[in-house]
Amino acid sequence: MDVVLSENQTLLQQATRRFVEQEHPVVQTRRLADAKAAFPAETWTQCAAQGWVALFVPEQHGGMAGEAEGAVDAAIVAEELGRQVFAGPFASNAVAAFAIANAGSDAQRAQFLPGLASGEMQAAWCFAGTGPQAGLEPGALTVSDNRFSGSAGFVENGANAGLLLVTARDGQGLSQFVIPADHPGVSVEPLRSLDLGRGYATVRFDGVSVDNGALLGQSGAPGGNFERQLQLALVLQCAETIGLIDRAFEFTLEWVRQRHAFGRPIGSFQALKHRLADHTAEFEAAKAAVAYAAKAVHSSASDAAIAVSIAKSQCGKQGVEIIRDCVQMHGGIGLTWEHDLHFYLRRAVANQSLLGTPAMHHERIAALAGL
Amino acid sequence: MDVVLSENQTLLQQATRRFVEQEHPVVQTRRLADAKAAFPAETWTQCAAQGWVALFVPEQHGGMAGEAEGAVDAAIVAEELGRQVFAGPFASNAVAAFAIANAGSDAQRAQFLPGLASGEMQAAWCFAGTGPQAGLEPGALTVSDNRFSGSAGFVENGANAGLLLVTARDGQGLSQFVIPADHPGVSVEPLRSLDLGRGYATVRFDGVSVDNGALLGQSGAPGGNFERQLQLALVLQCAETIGLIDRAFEFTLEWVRQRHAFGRPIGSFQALKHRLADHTAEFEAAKAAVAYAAKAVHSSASDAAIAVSIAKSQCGKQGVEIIRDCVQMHGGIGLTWEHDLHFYLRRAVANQSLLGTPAMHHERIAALAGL
Amino acid sequence: MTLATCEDRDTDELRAFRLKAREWMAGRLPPRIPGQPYMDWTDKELVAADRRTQRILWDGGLAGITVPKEYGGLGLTRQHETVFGEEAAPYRLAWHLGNNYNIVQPVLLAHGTEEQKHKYIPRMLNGDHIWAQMTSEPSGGSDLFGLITRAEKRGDKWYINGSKIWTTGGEDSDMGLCLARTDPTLPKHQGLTMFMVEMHQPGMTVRPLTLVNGTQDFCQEFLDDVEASEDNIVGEINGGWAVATTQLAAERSATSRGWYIGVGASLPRERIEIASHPVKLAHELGLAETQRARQIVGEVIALEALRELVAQRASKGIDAGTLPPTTGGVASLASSTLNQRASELMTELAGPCGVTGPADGGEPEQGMDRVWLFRIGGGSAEMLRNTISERHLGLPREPGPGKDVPFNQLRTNAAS
Amino acid sequence: MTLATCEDRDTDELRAFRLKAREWMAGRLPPRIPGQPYMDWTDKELVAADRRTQRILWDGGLAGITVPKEYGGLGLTRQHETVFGEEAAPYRLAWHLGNNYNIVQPVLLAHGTEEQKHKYIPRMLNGDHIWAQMTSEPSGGSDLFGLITRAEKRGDKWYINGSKIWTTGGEDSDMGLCLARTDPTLPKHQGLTMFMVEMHQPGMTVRPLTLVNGTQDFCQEFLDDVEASEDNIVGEINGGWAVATTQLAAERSATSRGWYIGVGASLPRERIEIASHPVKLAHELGLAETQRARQIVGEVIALEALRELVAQRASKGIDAGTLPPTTGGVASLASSTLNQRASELMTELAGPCGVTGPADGGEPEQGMDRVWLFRIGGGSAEMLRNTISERHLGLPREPGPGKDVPFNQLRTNAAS
Repeated sequence: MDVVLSENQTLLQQATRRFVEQEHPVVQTRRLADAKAAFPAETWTQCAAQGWVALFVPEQHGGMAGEAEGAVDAAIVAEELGRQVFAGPFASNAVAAFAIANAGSDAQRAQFLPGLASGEMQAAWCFAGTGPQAGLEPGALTVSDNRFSGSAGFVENGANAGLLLVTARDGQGLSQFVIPADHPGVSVEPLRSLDLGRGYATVRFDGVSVDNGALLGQSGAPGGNFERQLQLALVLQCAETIGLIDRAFEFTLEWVRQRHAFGRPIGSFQALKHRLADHTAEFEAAKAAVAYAAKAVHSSASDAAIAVSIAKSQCGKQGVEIIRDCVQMHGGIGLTWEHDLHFYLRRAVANQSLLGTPAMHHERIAALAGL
Repeated sequence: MDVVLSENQTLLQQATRRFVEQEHPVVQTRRLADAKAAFPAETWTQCAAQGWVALFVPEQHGGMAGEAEGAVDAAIVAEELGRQVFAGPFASNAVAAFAIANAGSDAQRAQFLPGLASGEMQAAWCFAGTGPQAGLEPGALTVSDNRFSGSAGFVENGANAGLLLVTARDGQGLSQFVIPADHPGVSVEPLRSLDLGRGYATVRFDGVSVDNGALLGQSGAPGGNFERQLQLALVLQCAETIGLIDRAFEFTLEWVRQRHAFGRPIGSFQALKHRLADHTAEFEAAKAAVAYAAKAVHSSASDAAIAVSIAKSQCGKQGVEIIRDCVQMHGGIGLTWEHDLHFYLRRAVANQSLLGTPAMHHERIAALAGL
Repeated sequence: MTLATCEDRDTDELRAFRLKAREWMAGRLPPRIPGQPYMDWTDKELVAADRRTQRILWDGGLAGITVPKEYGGLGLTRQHETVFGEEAAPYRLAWHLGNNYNIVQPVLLAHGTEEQKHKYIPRMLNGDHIWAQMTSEPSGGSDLFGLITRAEKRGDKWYINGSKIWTTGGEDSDMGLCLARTDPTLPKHQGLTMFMVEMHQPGMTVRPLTLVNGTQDFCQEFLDDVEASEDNIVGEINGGWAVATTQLAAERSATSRGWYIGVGASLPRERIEIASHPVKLAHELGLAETQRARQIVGEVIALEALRELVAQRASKGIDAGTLPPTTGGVASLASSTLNQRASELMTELAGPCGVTGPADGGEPEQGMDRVWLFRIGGGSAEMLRNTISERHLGLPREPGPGKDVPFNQLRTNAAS
Repeated sequence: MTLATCEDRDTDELRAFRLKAREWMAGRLPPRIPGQPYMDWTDKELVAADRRTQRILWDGGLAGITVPKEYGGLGLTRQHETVFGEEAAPYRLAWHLGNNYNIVQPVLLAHGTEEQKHKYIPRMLNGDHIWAQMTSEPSGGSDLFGLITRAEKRGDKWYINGSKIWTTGGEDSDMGLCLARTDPTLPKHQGLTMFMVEMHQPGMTVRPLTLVNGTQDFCQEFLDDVEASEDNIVGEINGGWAVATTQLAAERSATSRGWYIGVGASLPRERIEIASHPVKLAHELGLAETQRARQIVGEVIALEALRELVAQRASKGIDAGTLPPTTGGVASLASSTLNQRASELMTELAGPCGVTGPADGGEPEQGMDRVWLFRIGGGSAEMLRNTISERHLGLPREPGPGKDVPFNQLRTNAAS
């Protein structure tokens, strides 16, 4: 995260690290993967009790948004979760809470926010299509006369969420709805993912009819709400990747210092040292970009849109590149199922490809730059 | 070149190396660059006397095509020229001779081939447009009723050639013409090039009217002749890049063996050694691709088109990458005007970008693969 | 290259051998199935089938072509072997027994006693024994001769303690070559002895390693007072380094000439093979008309072709003597690098479709390629770069601890 | 950050100094011209103008803000220097004299005799002297302390022989710091002595180096019995290593806090600056609608922004003490790598238009970037990677020749 944190943020960072290391270390993700099991609902409730989703929920609805620095604090949490390849549904619930807190009616806020903050309610964010170029642009779903159809792809937490935050295109623009996942016409098809332990799904909407109470904000809005949600989702994804790199790099440094070959620690071999120096430089750039993006998103700065895409470009590319080389530096042991590294690399590859590949973000940056 | 050469080819290679090192070493290119002068016509005549263009010219027209293995032998020559960043117009004249020998009428062959073979006549190959995506596709010029118009960009030897081999699009397909450069309506605008010492130009055709005698082969042909010329041009460009890398790598190896730092030859530092090993691997792949492509082009093999694009992909990318790192390994001295390395790098960058960038060739490969 | 032209070159003797081989194998040997892996130790039935195949060859007088007759072989020439490979092209041979003919036979022929050769070689040729090479150690990484597995003599037996890892087919092997340290007060490369050990015996625990993609081709062994008699020593006591050098040379040679007998007979290809998987993927994903997708497809095709071209060049040049044998390693490194770039591009092409898939499918392919990628596994890419820079390019070695330092004064992973 | 807010924080004393500086500079100092290089030694008029600027500051009592009064400075605080930088933002300062205030003053203040400080510092402050650092040698490359330029005492004079290279502004400098070997029988880091030498004297030949892009900012010096008196020695005889260490630390510090006084006052930016050059190029080339061109433009914008962001992060973190000072080098390396990638992409974007141009134009820009590229020149990228891995990451040093080996027993480029 940023190089200057407030006292509260430092406390948040330390508390989260301690909690995740003790209660939800990477072995939890390994166990879920081995058992091919979903992240247990009651475990999420324990996590939510740490106040992670509550960062976006106003106090009258059981949250602490008043004291928090929203996206920045959430990014601090996401980074810590990345360090242990945490499998639980943080981003999906955080984005939903953020959306409802910002655009929801009083009734919606009262109905959903307390449950999201406490973790008893879980949400998923449905917006993208199902193809190879999906993940960044909304509008895979269409809506007219409060009835919508289509398939949303790559939905994190899609199979476990009770609540769906759905973005659909109508005649004028984008409309958003909050509907229960067991609504008639909704079907969920779980996906197998490279990112073991974390659940993704395709969610299909077959002429799903909703009443006006489900509408979040205005109908056919110009998409500003969606864009802000996307920015938050990207900040959390990138911060998580920072955590992945941070931890993988940490134990790689430890490994090359302790492991000996030819009578020397392998970390004294110049070829390894130079690669590690290069990774340090790229990683520093990634950290700079994510810290900047988190602040820009929190403050709704005019460059928030471009900032998140810059962060995604660097984290997407370097997350995979650095962790892949960490595996290489571990020698054969890094390729065994027993070693944790592949969980880090799997998550990094997934994060590279989901919510827009780096190349897609480059196109987005060009458009934002007026090309 | 290939790992197995005929006896004649070995002799050709040795003779060319000796001749170029003695008569046309890289310092000649440096002198032309310092003087901002064109490659002297009489110098080219001396070079042609080595039989380089004659490789494509039948014996009755003063050549030795009968004994030669065309594109393969020419690639052997081009590689040797690359080793000294030779500035003279080999490729342009070789392609013209190849074109006229293959598609010319008896009259055209008798009129042009002896002069091309002896070097007293010089040709340039005009086909591509002037934009950033030009260099691979023909048809920047259009022709109707034997009158053609348009601008051909990036024409090697354009400013010095007496003869122009022009490819133009007509209603049905591609037509080719051989016309004198001083034909009314032709104007030549020399270009400044990164590739010092070698001349490029834009050649403009302002409703240039030619008679039927200028037509090479059939009018509106399906482009087979053009494609074969392009293949030869690419083989020569790639072989030249092989020569550039070969020599730059050679004196880099010598440098890192002799140069000491911290009491050791810098070639004993592992970071340098590993980079040199990586370059060796990429270079070997480039050599394999060019050797294969030269044979495929010579024998008009069905995979010649894809073979030259594969060669260009690898030579384009690695020529720049390897020689750039050779500069880096030389330390400050490699950045001085006095050192020869920048002539190698300049040529490598130019070769990467001309006759289709690697990316353009990747698109071509996809099309050839039926996508 | 066709069979007809091969036959044209045969002498009468070779021709007779060719016909004998052709006749015996027809109908007896399993056909070669396109796409079937050459080696897959998780497929126990395939391993068993390979033992049977070897037995069929033995019964037909086709096993151990260049092995001297006194040890059960045929005592014939390399040319006979080539002829056999050509005739065997339609069949699956006993490829799980590769260590037998590629490694252990050359090692025993060079360093074994008469007794050892008579005892072990026939059982390799008739399919009774599958041999393993126990080369790496968990503590050792790339530093093969830094091994710490030790053997001590108590009474007239040797007892081996330690651990070996990355043993291909360890669980299914009957015998293994095992280098152990017999005198730690000698410098690193000295004080080593080569043992032949029975893989199924008390004290030997063999555990398959599961890799990140779920495969189990490699094993780790834990040796707890594993027994070996004096007869099980190959070469001299404390002279194991010389034996291991032969072993490594055999491995390099087999790798560069082709590990799997008969597989190479159809090479080299005469035309560039256009990789179909990127084209197929672009079509499946509906990206055939997208500029960037087309660039990616083209580049992947180029990269795959380059891997083939560089391998062909190296083997042709090494055969012709115009390239040094170290070019084999250069081609391996090139192949690895080109493959890595291709895998990056395929992941980009597939986008999110590369990291997810139907719940009932396997691991998402493109993304998994990025996780799994290790044609040259682990630290060996670094070793390969060292070798290329020092032996192929002739660059100076790094200064290191002197060759004469006693092993027990060096820092190792066990000691630290 | 605006001037108003800066002023709000001023004490009365600082405020008085601010007003004095503002008043004196207005109308007297040349304006800062956007796009004008900070340093360009081929522009002799600019060098002369910088000397005049320094004289104006001296005359106005604004030279040497933190330099003690007894040596001609003002004896004020770092805060005064910051205030001065803020007020100087609209002007071009004496940036060609950067060695004077960034390097030589700190070195002399730490190691010089009273006499040396009184003699040289005022002439640095009034613009009389431009100082050069003669640090590298043709034989030395990255190994600064492996220098072989030697100084011998004959009578009461020292005579220096050898060659120095990569001296910024060598031709236009009046004085230079020159480290020479005075005892080759001592180990490498010992036996060195730091001299102050007059640049215009018999025996000193200064030759500008032309670089591949035609610039001539650097010089090479040939020293043939160049004279120096005992008074010209800074620090102890054979104690030059300590002086050079101060010199290198001053250089690092100046590089990380900003070499050019007043330039940094407008930083940090509050918004991401979108690089306009790729957008402009895509428009000029008619590629605005091409998918790949758009990807390239977007990636170049990202890379340029990342360079700025990583530099800001490093400087903010170092200032706040949450990042170690070595992070400055990490940011430099990042900047170099990101720049290289951007340059590759721009060449791809421009295609053939990047390597040719109108005959009357300069060198084709995009292609030239690929040739010229060296933000961290020559071998220093390798040195930077060593430094980062050892000092920033704490990885072990490579084994090397012992520190105590006499220099004349080490292999150097002169000796081999």
